[in-house]
Amino acid sequence: MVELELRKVTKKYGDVVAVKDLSFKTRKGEMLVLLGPPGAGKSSTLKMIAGIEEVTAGEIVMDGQVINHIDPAERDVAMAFETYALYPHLSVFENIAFPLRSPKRAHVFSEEVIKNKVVEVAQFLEIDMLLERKPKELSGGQRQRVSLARCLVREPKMFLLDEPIAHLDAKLRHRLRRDLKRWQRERQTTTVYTTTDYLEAFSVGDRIAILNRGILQQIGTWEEIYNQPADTFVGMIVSDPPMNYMNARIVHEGERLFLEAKGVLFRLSLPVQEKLRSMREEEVIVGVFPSKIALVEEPSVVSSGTVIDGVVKFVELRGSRKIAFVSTGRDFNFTVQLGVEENVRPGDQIRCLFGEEVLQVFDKQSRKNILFLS
Amino acid sequence: MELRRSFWSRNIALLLFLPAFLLTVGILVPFGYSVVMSFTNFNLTTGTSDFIGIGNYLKLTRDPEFWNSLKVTLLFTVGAVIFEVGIGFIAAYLLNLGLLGQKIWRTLFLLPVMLPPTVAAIMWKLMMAPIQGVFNYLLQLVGFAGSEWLGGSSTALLSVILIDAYVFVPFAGMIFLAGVQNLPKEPYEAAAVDGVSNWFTFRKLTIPLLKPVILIVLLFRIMDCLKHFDIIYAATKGGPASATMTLSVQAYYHSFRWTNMGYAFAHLVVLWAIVYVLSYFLVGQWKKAVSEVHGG
Amino acid sequence: MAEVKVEHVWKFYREEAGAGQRVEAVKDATFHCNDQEFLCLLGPSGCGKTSTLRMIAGLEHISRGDIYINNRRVNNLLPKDRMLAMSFESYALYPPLSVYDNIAFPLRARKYPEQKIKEKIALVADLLEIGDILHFRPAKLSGGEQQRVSLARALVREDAQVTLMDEPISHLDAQLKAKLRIDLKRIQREWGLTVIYVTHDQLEALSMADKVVVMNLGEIQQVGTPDDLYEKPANLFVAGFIGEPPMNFLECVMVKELDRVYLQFHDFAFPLDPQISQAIERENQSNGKWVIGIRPGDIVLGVELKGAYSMKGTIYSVEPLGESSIVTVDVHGQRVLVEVAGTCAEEEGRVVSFFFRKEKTHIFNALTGKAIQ
Amino acid sequence: MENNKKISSTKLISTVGLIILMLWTAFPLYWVLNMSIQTPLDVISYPPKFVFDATLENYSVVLLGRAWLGKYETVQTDFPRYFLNSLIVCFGAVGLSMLVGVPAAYSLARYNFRGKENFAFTLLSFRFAPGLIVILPLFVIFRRIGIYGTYHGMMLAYQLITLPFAVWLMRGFFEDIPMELEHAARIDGYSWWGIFRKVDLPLVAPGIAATAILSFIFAWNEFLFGYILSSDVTRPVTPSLMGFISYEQVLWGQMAAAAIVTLLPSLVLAIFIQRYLVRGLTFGAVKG
Amino acid sequence: MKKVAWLISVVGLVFLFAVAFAQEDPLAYYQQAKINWKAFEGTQLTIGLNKHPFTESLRPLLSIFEQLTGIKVAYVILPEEEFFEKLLIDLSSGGGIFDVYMTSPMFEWRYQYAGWIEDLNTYWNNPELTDQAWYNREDFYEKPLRANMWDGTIAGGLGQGRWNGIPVMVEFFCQAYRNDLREKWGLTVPTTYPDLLDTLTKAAELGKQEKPQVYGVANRGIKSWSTVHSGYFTAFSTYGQKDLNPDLTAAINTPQAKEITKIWVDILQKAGPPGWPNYTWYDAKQNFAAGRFYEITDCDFFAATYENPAQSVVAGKTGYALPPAAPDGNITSNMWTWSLGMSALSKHKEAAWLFLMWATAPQTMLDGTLKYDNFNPTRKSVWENPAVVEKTMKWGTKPGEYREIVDAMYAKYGDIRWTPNPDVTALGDIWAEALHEAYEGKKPVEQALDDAAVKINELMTKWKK
Repeated sequence: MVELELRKVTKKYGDVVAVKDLSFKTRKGEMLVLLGPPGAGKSSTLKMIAGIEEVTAGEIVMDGQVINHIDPAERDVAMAFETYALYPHLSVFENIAFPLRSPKRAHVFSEEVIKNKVVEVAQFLEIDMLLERKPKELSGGQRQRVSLARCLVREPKMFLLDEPIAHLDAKLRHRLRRDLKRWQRERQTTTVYTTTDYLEAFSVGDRIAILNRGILQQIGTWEEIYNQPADTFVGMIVSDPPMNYMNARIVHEGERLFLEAKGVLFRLSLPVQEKLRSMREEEVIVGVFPSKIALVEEPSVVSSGTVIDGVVKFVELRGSRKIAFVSTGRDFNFTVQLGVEENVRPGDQIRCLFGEEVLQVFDKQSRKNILFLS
Repeated sequence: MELRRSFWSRNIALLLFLPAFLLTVGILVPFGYSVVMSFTNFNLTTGTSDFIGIGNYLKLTRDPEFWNSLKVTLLFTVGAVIFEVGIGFIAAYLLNLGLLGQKIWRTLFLLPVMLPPTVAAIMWKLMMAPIQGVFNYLLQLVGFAGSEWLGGSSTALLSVILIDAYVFVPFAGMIFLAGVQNLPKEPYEAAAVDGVSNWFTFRKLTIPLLKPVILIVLLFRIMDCLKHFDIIYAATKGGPASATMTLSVQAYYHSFRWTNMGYAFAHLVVLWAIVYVLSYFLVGQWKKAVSEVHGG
Repeated sequence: MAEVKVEHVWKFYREEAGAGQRVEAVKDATFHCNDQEFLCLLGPSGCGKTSTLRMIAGLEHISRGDIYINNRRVNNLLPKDRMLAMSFESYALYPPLSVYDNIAFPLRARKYPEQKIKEKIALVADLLEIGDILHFRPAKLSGGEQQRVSLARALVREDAQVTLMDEPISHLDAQLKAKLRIDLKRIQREWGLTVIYVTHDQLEALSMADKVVVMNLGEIQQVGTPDDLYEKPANLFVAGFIGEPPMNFLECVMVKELDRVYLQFHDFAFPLDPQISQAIERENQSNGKWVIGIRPGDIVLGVELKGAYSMKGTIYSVEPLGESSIVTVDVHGQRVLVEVAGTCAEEEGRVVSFFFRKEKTHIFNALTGKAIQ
Repeated sequence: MENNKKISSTKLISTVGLIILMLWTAFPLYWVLNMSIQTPLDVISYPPKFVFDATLENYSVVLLGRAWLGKYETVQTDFPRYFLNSLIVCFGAVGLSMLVGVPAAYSLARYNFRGKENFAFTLLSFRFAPGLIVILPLFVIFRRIGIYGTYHGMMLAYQLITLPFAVWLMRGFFEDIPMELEHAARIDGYSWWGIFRKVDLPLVAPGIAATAILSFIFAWNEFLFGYILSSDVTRPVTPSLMGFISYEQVLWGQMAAAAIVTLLPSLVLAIFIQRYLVRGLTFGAVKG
Repeated sequence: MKKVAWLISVVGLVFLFAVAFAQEDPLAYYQQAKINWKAFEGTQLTIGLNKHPFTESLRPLLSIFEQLTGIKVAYVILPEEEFFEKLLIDLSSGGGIFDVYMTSPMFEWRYQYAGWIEDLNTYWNNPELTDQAWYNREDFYEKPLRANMWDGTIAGGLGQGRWNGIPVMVEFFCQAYRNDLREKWGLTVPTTYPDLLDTLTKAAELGKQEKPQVYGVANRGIKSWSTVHSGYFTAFSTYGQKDLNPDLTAAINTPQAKEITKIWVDILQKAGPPGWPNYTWYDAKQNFAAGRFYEITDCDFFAATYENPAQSVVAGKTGYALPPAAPDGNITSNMWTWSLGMSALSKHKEAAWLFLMWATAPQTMLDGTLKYDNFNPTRKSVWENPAVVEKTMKWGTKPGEYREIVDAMYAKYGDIRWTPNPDVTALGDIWAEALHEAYEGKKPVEQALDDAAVKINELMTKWKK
């Protein structure tokens, strides 16, 4: 159980900045997920922690000790590569056993122990029947699991997992994002894990750090992130379909504040009104997760929140839910997530409720969430 | 970028490199020597080696033999390269059709490229011998007049090109074959579905895609032909008259027959300069073509 | 525009070293794609969907059976004579040409005036957000960009009767994928395209297709609308393949008690409606094994309901996923997934009850995999 | 197929083309083989003989280095010794090249340092330089330091042929190994040397073998260096083929036998590493 | 004890007698000389040799020298062109692996000038090393011996000054023809060059009927001084021409020179071997011996091959004749002599001298000629040796035909006719190229010779005083 800290870490490749001033601190035994689109700097961060990429600026600290200049072999971390990095000349068994046979551990493990460990992790990852094969005889998903196995077979200070289950089929991915988390928790090994999939991040992460273009956008538990997205980017990346955004203006009607967007007045809760009152800028962005918009039958029963009528342009079936694309006719479109049982067809008129508590308000320039700015 | 720590790991790149570097510098020394000596009247018979500035080079410009050998060198190069690229292309096409026994044909096809050029020259000289050679025998058998082959000034250059082609057509063919085999299949399928004619596809797609490979063949063959020595030396020694007298052979005459070392070096330095500039250019073109096709 | 008929089509490959052993990539495929229809070929990798598409395109020889485009048998037509447009999973871009020239390639071969080419390219480039990369070469582009160029090249062909798409958006990132799913569908509608679309992603098929052909191991499993597939999967494969998280399957044994037929899963017995039990008995299966399938979203946690199928189990894990959570319940070693809207307060290790409705239950023959309707 | 006829006619033309191509390739080899098993009188007979009583006399003379007995004792070429010389020189040259070239190639493939590409191009340009321009200076220098005509002197000179080749080709092989493999091994606790031994070496082993064999073939086929820089004791086999010209007659039969024996190692080795040939012949510029 | 000693001495004696009577001791002859043959025992000599009958006659005898002196002899044998190139490379490098090498006056002029060849007079006059009486230098024919001496004067001084090499064989250039075909075709032996042209043209025509075809005249043609040197230079000097004027300007383009050159080129074009410019003397000799030519105008000593039935189908069918005459009746032949010279760079000069003494001693030369066909010998005693006479008398259409020609050559017609200067072989190369150009029809003969003259003039500038 170690504690990892990054202090203002920057990574440049030539003129390209991959990671900029990244600072965060893991807790002991925690699973921290780096979430972001491709090119966000996740892999670079992992590689710097592992020691195979040089840190351009800043410090990487493990248990209080700066490890910038410590050889990767000395850091005692295990890493699963996104590109698998399997040794083509070794069998699956030897690939997994490779770290156990390193000079550092050569005398620690007997052949039998190695065998037991390899078989255990192989069974966990459902590759125990492939141990005799060479990497080139495996499918992409199988290779990824071998790579993961090679990482998990060790008992290092830290696991670094770079999109470890991205290329597995749906069933296995579902199982592994559940069981990987258990594996890690049982061993209490501090882990940094990267993914582009917010569901995966939410599922496995004790906390999630969201990266965009090398910059940390937000770090927190999934609830913090989901309920208080720090900026429009976070709102976009932790929801599918992405958060609905619209430009809005702050409107004062006596003491009460409203947000006006495309001719619609949005009612606001009192705390939100208080927050906005101090705002100098009038122009803001309103954001609502599609899953937080509700359908209502009767307009009169609604006491709080805003009701908007629209026409369904298009319905996307997603198995257990449906996504409706709604147009209000005033150049104002949004998406709503519905249950599969809602019988909505293109052309239907529907009535949507934007509750006061589901509205997020972002600054127009900085795109930061005004409501949770500290 | 790698992490660098101890002296060993910091300088490992250079340390690993050092022996090769020293050897290379060692190889450069004779090059330098040659260049320096090309500015002298170094002559083995008279024993002189006085600095005469660009005297040798001035003499070259006035020397019809030099111009002739430059011409022969270029003719040989152009002829051999056209021949080898042309036949090589056809060979690659034929060997890629998947005709019966393709593997055997491919193996057989590449055998000549492993021949020591001198052995090839001797083999062909034997077969081309005008009086007792098998070529003239076969030609006469089917009613053609025999040729003087290497012994005729109009046929000698062609004959030497033929020998060179024998050895190096497989080289061109193999590389083209590799190029053709590495052509991505999908763009052709896309073109087929899009209803694009074969000729349009060949012109706009195949040729540009094969450009790096074509350039590599050109690079290696042009450079080899320009400096060519082995085959011509073994087959004709530059004759008849000066019909096959390339720059290398001319330089050989000047040095190891007539002892005019300084003058011979001037020939070689000019040849080297041509080769160096051309190879620099072609390598650049090749890198460009590669990046156009494969990115980077 | 046109309709496409695929009639009893087979595809064999000869295995290279094998002694005449043939690999059957497509087995007796039959389906129709109507004019202006969006048809999806859906299945896992290696299921034969791409082979089918390539036979329609004319890139693969048809081993047996017939394909008709506009009622004309095209088996012996060269690809170029079938008047198709196609985008390739591997992009199939022309490496030496710029993006612009790539898209213009089929048009130039047809000697379109440059001005017209320019206009058409501007249109698709705008749609696919590739306007700013038109002068790059393919090698410089990311996978997603290349995929969009490939798509653009197919869409620019206005003379095509049928547009074929092989995994056209599989390599895009989630946000762009979501956007293009909608845009592609919109274009197809607006332009009235007949589209045959190959994908392995059930979400794409469900969200875009008018008709889905589900394939596995070379065989068509089911042809139907997205709703059909979700609500009435024809067999275990379709049921498991469509829907995320995947459907739970419980292996049961048929038990007859008095006149009632039950499906027994450990100590839980699920009574069957008469018509279903009749159907089951008709199939008359020797070992009496059946599979009950229930989607995670159709299970309600925490309560027992009379008249529904109720069970008990230990909570194995809780996965928060934002707007919903997935709870895994361990029932006698079988992991049952339950999708719960919003946050779930349950804790691991607790014993919970849950139930699901009879009408949401799918019953399959464990041997043949066929669903009982 | 609708255009069956067209297809079969192109197939016919292609087949004829292939046959011509194969005749062009095989006939000279066949003819030399033919000559090598003819008696001296058959060899020079005219019209040339396609059918004759084969003899292995030429081979036994060549391989055993026996004097050829005409009427009186005459040409003796010491072919076995030249063969041995070639083996010694080529093995030595290749060994040295690999010893020096493999680390350099690794360094070029894995590290960035100033002047790296310049150096690499300079090395490549040796391949294109006219051989004569180095041979005479080398000759003079070798004489001066007393290694003219010695095996190790020739091995050094042959570096001009084998070293650029080894470095360029091996660089490509090292670059084919993804950097990530080394990264993975480093994280797994291996030292630089351990990684080189356990990861890089097994992966480039076929590459090393191919490079060694190919540079061996290049060295073996070389003429000018061997011709000028060797003494009679160390003369390699290619220039020694000239030795079959005797005053009595050119010993075509033995020359042919010697030529066959000379090209045999190259051919056998080349077939052995066929799949690396393209790569090798182009200095790795085309990944065959 | 006594018995044993007696026994031993008897056995020893018997053994000695057995050895003595079993075969004549080959060393005995050499041991008569007042030379300490064993003085350099253990030394190793390296000898550079051309592929040549002389070489093949020397090699089997070398073991005698090794026994006699205890000196090891290593040798390098190369074909002619390669031999001279390799020798040049070796000598010019300044160390020289050769102690002794085969050479010839035309090359000695360069080697002497460059300081690569030793003056043999030093050793000849050293009584410690030489037994002049035993060696009998006067036995050598004057012409070849003197050809190897030069005082270093450009365009003069031949036969005086330094002694560069000891001639080991000599050759002149004569006609050899197929007498059987001559009779069959009704041809005569030509006596003038126009006559030669006429005869060979006819022969070439008639030869087309033969199966396999018989060509007119075999003649070497490679682009080298040696092409000029043989038949062509013989004709050229017959017409009274020189290579150089006394002022070192080229003389190869005088009207008479052009006239004879035209005839010569005509012969080659009409009756010469196809592909003449690539034709070596090895080829010429071999093809004539194989019966593919009517005539050859090259070295006389090739007769040794033609008359050897093991290598030739024309043995006994060949006639020999003097070269044709000029219009004024003049006949000449060029002369070539292979010699053994000592490298100035040798580190074992005294041992090398012993080798030279041995290799050119009367007995060695006789053995070489008699047992191993080294023709034509340079020692009178060898040429006149009864066994040699008996063997060579048979050569030709009538007894003594061949011997008569050689005798006449020595007496009258043959001599070295090049103008001494170090660049004579380069001059010859230029000239040969002119012949090629004329033969190929790229230039008229006049033009080709004029152009070559310009080049020769430039070549010779550095030797003008």
